[in-house]
Amino acid sequence: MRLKTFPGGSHPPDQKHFSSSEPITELPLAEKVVIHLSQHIGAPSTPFVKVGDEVKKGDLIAGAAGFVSLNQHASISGKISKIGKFLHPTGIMSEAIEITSDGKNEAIQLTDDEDYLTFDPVILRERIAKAGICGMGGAGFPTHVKLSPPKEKPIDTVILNGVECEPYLTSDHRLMLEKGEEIIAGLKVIMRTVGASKGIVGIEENKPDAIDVMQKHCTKEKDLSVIAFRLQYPQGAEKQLIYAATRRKVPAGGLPMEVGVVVQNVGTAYAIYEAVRYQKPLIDRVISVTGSMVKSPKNLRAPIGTSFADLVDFCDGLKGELGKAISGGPMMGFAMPSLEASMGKGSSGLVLLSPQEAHSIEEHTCIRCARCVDACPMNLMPLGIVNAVKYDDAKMAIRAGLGDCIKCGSCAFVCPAHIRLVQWIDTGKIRYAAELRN
Amino acid sequence: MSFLKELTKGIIKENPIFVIVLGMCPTLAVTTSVVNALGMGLAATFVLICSNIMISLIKDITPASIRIPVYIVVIAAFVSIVDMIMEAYLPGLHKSLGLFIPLIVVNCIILGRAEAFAGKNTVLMSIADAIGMGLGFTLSLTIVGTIREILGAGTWLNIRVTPAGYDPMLIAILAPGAFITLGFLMAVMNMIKERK
Amino acid sequence: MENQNKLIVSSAPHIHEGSTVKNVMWNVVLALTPALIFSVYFWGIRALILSLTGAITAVLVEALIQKLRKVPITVHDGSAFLTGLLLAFNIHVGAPLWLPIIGAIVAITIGKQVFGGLGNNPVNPALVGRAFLLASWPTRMTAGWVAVKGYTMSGINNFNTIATNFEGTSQKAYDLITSATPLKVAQTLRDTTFVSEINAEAGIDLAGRIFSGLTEMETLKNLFWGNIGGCIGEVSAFALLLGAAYLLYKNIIEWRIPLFYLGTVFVLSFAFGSIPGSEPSLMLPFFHIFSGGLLLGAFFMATDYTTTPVTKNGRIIFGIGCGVLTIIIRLVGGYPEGVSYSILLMNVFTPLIDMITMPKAFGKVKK
Amino acid sequence: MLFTILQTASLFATIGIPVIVIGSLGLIFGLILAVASKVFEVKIDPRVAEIIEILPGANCGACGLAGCAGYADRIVKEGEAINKCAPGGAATVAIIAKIMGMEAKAMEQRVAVIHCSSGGKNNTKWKYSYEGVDSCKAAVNIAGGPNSCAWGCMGLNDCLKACPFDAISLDPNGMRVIDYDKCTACGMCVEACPRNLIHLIPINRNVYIKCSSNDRGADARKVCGSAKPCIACGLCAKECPEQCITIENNIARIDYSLCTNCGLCATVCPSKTIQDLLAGMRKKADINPEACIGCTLCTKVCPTDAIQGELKEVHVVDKAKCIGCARCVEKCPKNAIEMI
Amino acid sequence: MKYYLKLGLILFIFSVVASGILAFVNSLTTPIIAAKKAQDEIDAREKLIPGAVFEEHETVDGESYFIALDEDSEPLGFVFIASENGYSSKILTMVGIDADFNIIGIEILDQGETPGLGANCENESFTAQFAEKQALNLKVNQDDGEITSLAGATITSRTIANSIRERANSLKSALETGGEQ
Amino acid sequence: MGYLGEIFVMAMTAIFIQNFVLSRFLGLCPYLGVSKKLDSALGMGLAVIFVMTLASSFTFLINRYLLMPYNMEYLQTIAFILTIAALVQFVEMVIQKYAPALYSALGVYLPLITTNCAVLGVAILNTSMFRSDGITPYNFLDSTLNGFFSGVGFTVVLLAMAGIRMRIEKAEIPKSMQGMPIALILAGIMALAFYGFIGFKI
Repeated sequence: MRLKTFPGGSHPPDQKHFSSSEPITELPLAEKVVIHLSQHIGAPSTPFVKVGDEVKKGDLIAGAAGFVSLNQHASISGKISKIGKFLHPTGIMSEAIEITSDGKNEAIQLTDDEDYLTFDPVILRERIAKAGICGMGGAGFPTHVKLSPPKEKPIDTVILNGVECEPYLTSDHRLMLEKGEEIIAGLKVIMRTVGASKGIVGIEENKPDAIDVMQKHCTKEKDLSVIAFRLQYPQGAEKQLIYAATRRKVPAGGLPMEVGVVVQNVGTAYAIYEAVRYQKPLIDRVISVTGSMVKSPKNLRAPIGTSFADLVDFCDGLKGELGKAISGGPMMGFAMPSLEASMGKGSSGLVLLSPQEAHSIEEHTCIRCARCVDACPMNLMPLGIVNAVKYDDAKMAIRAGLGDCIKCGSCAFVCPAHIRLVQWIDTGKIRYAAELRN
Repeated sequence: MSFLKELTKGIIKENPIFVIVLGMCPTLAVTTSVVNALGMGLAATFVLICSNIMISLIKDITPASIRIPVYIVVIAAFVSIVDMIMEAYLPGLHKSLGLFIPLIVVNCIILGRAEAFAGKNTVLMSIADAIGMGLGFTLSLTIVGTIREILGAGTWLNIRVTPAGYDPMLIAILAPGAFITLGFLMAVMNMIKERK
Repeated sequence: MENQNKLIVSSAPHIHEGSTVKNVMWNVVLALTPALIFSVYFWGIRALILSLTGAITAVLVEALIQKLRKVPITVHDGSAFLTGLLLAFNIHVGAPLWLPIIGAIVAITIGKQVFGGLGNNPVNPALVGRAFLLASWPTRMTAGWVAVKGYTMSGINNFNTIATNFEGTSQKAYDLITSATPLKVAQTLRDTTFVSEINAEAGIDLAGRIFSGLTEMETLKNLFWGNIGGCIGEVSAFALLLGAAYLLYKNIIEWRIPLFYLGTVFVLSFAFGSIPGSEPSLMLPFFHIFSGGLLLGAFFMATDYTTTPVTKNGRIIFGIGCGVLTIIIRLVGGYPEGVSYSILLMNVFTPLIDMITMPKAFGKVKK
Repeated sequence: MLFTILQTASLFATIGIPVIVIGSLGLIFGLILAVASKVFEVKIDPRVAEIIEILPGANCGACGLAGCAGYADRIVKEGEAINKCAPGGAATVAIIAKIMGMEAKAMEQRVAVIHCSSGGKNNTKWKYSYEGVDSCKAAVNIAGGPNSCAWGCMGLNDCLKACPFDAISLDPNGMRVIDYDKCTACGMCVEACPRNLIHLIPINRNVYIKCSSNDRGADARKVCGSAKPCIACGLCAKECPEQCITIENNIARIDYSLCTNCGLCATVCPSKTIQDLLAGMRKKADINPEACIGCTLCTKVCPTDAIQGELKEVHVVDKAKCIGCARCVEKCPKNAIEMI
Repeated sequence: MKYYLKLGLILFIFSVVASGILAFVNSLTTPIIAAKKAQDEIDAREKLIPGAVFEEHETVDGESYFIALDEDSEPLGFVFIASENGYSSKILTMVGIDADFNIIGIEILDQGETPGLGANCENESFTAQFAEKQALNLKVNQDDGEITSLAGATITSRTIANSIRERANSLKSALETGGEQ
Repeated sequence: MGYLGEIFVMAMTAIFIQNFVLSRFLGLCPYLGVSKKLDSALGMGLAVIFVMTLASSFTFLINRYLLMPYNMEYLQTIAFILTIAALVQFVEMVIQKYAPALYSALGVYLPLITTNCAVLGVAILNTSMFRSDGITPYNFLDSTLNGFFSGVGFTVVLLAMAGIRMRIEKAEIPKSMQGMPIALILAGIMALAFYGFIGFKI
C-alpha cells in the first residue's frame, strides 16, 4: 500500500545522517544565557526581575503579557546581568534578559503527581500555561492557547507531529527514540485537555526506528495509533499533516480546530508531560547541531538561552570557514548574521553550512515553467504572487494567494530560475499586512 | 499660426499615422501596393479637404447636440461622391480599395480633424490643416505600401525592382505582414524620436 | 566596507535542488538529439546542416540583438539554440539553406526579443518562425520533399496491390502514394475531387483502399521508425518518444499537456478520422498520432514553459484545445497538418486560460 | 408644358426620392435624438459635459479609454491624466486644465534628499554578506537588513529604480546622487525607501541632516560606515539662530518653515553630519563704511561674531568668519551691508 | 417643442442637401460606369477572338453566351463567362473557344483572391497556358490535368479550370440538344 | 445542410476564418486602443456585439425596403452611418436612464462604437453576402446573425489581445517597441496564428 501524503510539495535531500545516530547529550553548564522576551507568537513577556537579582533555575523571570503570551523562566541559576537588546535567533535585535551563571545550577523544588492523568482539564491547562510552553516545532504558538478551543469547536483528534520533514534536523527523531513513553503520556494529557477521543502520531517513513518505538508504546491503547507517511516536504506543516493523516481540509485562513483537530509537536508533548506531572517549567529543549561544517554533530539537551557559539564549542567547533549558520532547518529556518544569538524555545536545530553550500545562484528571469505551482502544497501560484509584489500590486498578490502561503520554501527550492520566491512573498506579506487583514 | 505652419505640421510633427495613431484600418488594409496606398491617401485627402471646408463654414450654425450627426452626414456625402467618381473613372482602383472607400466615413482622422480643427478655425486654416494632414496620411500610407510591395511582390508601382532571383516574401502583403511592418516602422519612428 | 568573512545571510530556503534554466534548456536539446540522429541517418548530412544553420543563426541573432539592446548576453542558456533547432526541425530536408536562416531570424526577433527575451514571449518563437515561413514561401515549404531512401513518402510500400484493377488511375494513385506525406495523402483522399475525377464508385473504392493502406500495420511501422517523408525533426516517432521519455523522467516537462493533447487527438481521430469507403479502425488514432509533427509538437512545443498555462487545470484545457484544433485543421482545414497552428492559437489564448483557471488555495471553498 | 412636367418628373425621380428618403431619415433621427436627449436626460457633473464639449469627439480610443465621454468621465471622477487625447493636442489639455482648476498653483518647489551618509561600496559597515533579492524593501526583512546600522541606507537602490525621471544616479562609490534639475518632488523615492531615509525639502534650503539613526551617539558611531552619524549632541540646536533645530529620539531635525538657510549648523556640527550644499559658496557680508553709523545692531545678530566694531565706529566684517547668513543685512537700519 | 423642431430640421436640411447632391452626382456617374463595364466586356471579347462580330444568345437554362462570327458571318467560336466561388471570392472568367471547344484564350474579369497567391491568376503567365487546351476536360495538374496550378493557390486554379470545364460541357450539351431559342 | 448548419458555417467564418480584426482589418482602432485591460476589453466586446447585431438588422431593413426599391444603393454609406450614429446615441441614452448598472458596464463604450468601422463595415458587407450556396443573398435573420457573430469574432480576439498585453505589460520590452509597436506586432502574430483556419471546407 502506498503511504499517505498530501498533494504538491517537493523532495529535498534529507541529510539526517549527520546526527540521526547521536543520542541526546546534556550540555555542560553555560556561563551565560540570554532569555528572549519574544520566543513565541503574541505579546512579548513582561520582565519581573531587574539587573542584579539572584535567580534559581526554574524561577519565573518574565510573565505573560496577556492571554496570547508566555511565561519565561530562568534556565540556570545566577545573577541577572543585563536587560536589553540581544541578537535573536531570527537574526534581528530584540529585548532579552541575560543571566550570568553562579556555577551552582541550583533549581527550584519540583513535585511529582503520579495521578496527573486524572486531573481536571482546567488544571492541566493551567499547569501548561504556567510552565511557559509554546509550540516547539518552530512557529512558537503558545500551547495553552492552542489547547483552549472554544466550546462550539469540539476536538476529536490530536495529532502528534513527529514528521520532522526539515532536512538535517534530528531532535524530534532522537526524542521519540529515547523518550517515547513520556511523549505518549504527553499525548494523553493533550487529549484529556481538549477532550479528544483519538490520538495519532505521524512519522515520515525515513525514521523506521522511531515508528517502531512509538508503535510499541501505542499497542496497548486502542484510541492511539501511529501513521507512517510517504517522504514529502512539507509533511510537517499543520494543514498538510492533518490532510495526510485524516483527509480533512482545514479551510483557508482557518485553524485546525475548525476540522476538530489539534496538532502538537512531539517535543511539545514531552514538555507538557513534564509540566503537568512535575510542574517543571520549559527551561531546556533538545536541539540538533548539524551540518557539514560542525566537527561532531550532536543532539543536545540545552538550557533555553544558551548561545549558539557555546553549542558549537561543545560539538568540538567548526571544521573550517563557516558560510552560513541557520537556526532551524534549511527550508524554513533563519540564517543568522553571527553565532552570538541564543537559542529559544522554538530552536529545533542549528545547521552549519560551508560557504560553497551557502552561496546561491543569481536570479534568472522567470521562464514561467510553473514548477513552483506544481510544488506548492497550498495550491497557490507563487510566480503570480511574486510578480504582483515586484510591481507593487497588492490586490493581485492577494488574489494569487499571498495570505495563504505558509512559506514552506518548496517553490524556491525547485525554481530553475533561482528566483527568491519566498523572500518576495515575505516582503509582500509585510508590505501588505494591512490589506491582508481585510 | 501661419498657413504654412498648419500645412506642414501634419506631415511630420503631427503625422496622423505615426504620431497620432489614427485611421489604422485603411493603413493596414489597403497598403498591399503603392498604387492602392496612393489612391486611398488621395481619396481621404480629398474628403478631408472638402469636409474641413464645409465644416468650418457651417460650424456656427450647428447646435452642439447634433453636431456629430451633422458632421457625419457631411463627411458621408463627400465620401459617397468620391466613391462614385472613382467607380466611374478609376474602376480598377475602386475595386481593389473596395469596402475601405465607404469606410473613409468612419476614419478617425476625418472626423477627428473636423472636430478638433475645422470646427474651431477659419476656412483658410482648415484647408491648410486638411492638406497637411491628408498629405501626411498619404505619405505614411505610401511608405508602408512601398515596403510591403517591394518585400511582398518584388515590385514598386508595379515595376519590378528586385533582382530576378528574389523570391517574394508573400507575408508582407498579407494581413500579418501589414501589422508587423507598421509595428516596426513605428518602432523606428520612436527610435528616431528618442535620439532627438 | 569589506563584507568578506561575514556569514552569508539570505532568505529561506537555504538549499536548492540544483536545476537551472540553462540545464533545463540544454536537456531539451539533448532530448531532441535522437530525432536529429535519425534524420541524419535517413537523409544524410544535409539534415544536420539545416538544423545547425537554424540553431546557430538563432544564437547569433539573439546575441546581436542583446548587444544592440545593451542587455546581458544570455545565449549560453540554450533557449535560442533550442528555438533555432525546433524551427529547423519543422522544415523539410529539401528546403534551401536560407529558409532556416530567415526563419530563425524571425523567430528570435519577432517571436522573442521584441517582447524582452526569454520568459516574456507570448507565443512559441519557433512556431512564429515556421508560420512566417509558411505564409511567405508556401511553395518552398510544401514542395520538394524527399522520402527516405527505399521507401515512399507516405509510408505505403505495397502500392502495387492497392492500385491494381483501376484502369488509368493506378498511375495517379502511385503518384499520390510516392510523392505526398501521409497526412497530405489523407487530405487528398478526403477531397471529393480526387474521387469524382474517376467514376464515382470506383473512385470511392480506390480512395478507401489507399486510406486503408495508410492505416495498416506495415505503414504504421514505417511511420513509427520514420521510413517516410517529412520534416527533419518529426520524421521518427520512435526517436521523439525516446526524447520525450527522457524529459518526463527528468521532470522537465509535465505530463498533463502531452497526455491530454494526444488523448484528444486519439479520441477525435477515432471518431471522425476515417473517410467514406473505409472502415473506422483502431489503427486510425495511431496513424494520426505517429504522422506529421504531432509528437514533436505535443512533447517539445506545446510544453514550452513560457507560452503555455501555468495552472494545472489550464494545462489540461490547453492540451485538449490543441488536440481539437489539430484534428479540425487536419480533417477540414486547408493545411494537411495542423499541429503548429493549433499550438500557436492556444498560445494566444494562454493568458486567458491562466486567468480563468487560477487555482484555489488549499482548503479554500467556493464562495 | 408637357415637357416641363416630364422634366420635373424625371428630376423628381433622380433627385426627389433620395432627398425625401434620406431627408426624412435625417428628420426622424434628429427629432428622436432631440426628444430622447430630453426624455432620457441624466444629470451629470457639469464639468464632464464641459470636457466632452471640448474633446474632439472622434471617439478614436487613442486615450485607451472608451470614447471621449468615457475619458471625460474618468478625468473628473478618477483624476485620470489630462494629456491623453492625441487628436486634441496641447490646446485641449490647456482647456481641460482650466475646467478642472488645475492651473499650476504657486507651490514651493521641493527636492528629495537622502538622510544618510552611508550606503556606498566603501562607506558602509555590513552585518553580514547578503544574498537575495536586489531590493531594499526585500532585504530589510532579512535579519534586520544587511548593514550594521538599523536606520541607514542599504544601498540596493530602490529609490533609484523608483525614480520616473532618472533624477537619481550613482557616483563611483555607489552612492546615490540626486539631480536637483531633474527632481520633480513626485515622492516616488520617498515611498520606495523602506527606511524612510528620503524626504522632500524646499529647493532653496540647502542644509539637511545626513543621518536618520535613532541610536544613541556611541552606538550610532560604532555602526556608521562613513563615521558621520548624528550623535545628538545638540550643538546645532543650540547654535541655530532661528531655533529651528530640535533633537528628538537621538536625532536632529530641521524645521524648514523657520530655517533661513544660513548654514551655521553645518559649521558647528562635530561629526559633520549636517550637509550644507552651499558651504563656501554663499556671498559674504560687506559693510559700506560710508553708510555705517556704528549702531552695533549687526554685531549683535551675527551668529559667528564675524563683525567687529565699537559703537559709533565703522564696523568691519571678518570674511573668514562670515558664513553668509545675511542676518545683518536685514538688521542694518541704514542698509549699509551688502552680500557680495 | 421649438427646440426639437430646430434640431430635427437642421439634420433634415443637411440630409436633404447631401442626398440631393449625391443623387445628382449619381445620375452623372451611373451611365459612365455602365458604359465602361459594357465596353470592358466588349474589349475582353475582342481580345479573345480578334476581329469577330459577336452575337448574344441564351441557352435554355437562361445562361447567355456569344457566338463569334467572322466577316462572312461564319461562326468562329463562342465566348462565355464562367463563374464559381473560389478560395475567398467569386471568380469570373471570360472564355473564348473555337467550334471544337478548344480554348482560344481566357480573361479573368473579376476575382478577390489572396494577394500574392490566388490573385496571381490574373497574370499572363497563368492565363496563357489555357490557350489551345480542350475545354471539355480541363483540369489542373493536381487532378491529373494539363493546367499547372498557381503556387500555393490550388483552390483558385482548380476553381477556374473546373468552372470553364463545366460551362463548356453545359454549353456543348445545350448546343447538341439544339436548345437554342 | 439545414439552417443550423448554415448558422454554424456563418459563425465559424465570422469568428475564425474571416475574423473582422485579423483578416478583414476592421475595428482596428478599438482593438489596439481598448485592449490594455481585460475588463475594459470585455465591456467593449460586449458592447460591440450588441451594436453590431442591432446595426445589422436596422441597416438591412433600410437597405431592403428603402434603398433597393428605388435603386439608391449609392446612398448606403450615408444612410447607414446616419442610422448607426442615431441608433447608438439613442441606445446609449436609454440604458443610461433605465439601466445605470448596464450603462456603467457597457454604455461607456457605446460612443466609441459609432465611429468603429467594424459596425459600418458589417452593415455594408451584409448587403453583398451570400449563403454558403453562393446564390442566396442574406435575409434579415442572416444579416442579424452575421452581425452578432462578427461581433463575437471581434470580442474573441480583443480578449486574447488584452490577456497577452496584460501579461507583457511588465516585460522588459525594448523602449522603442513599447506601446503601439508591440501591440501591432502582437496583432501580426495573432493574425499569423489565425492563418491556421485558412481554407476551411465546412
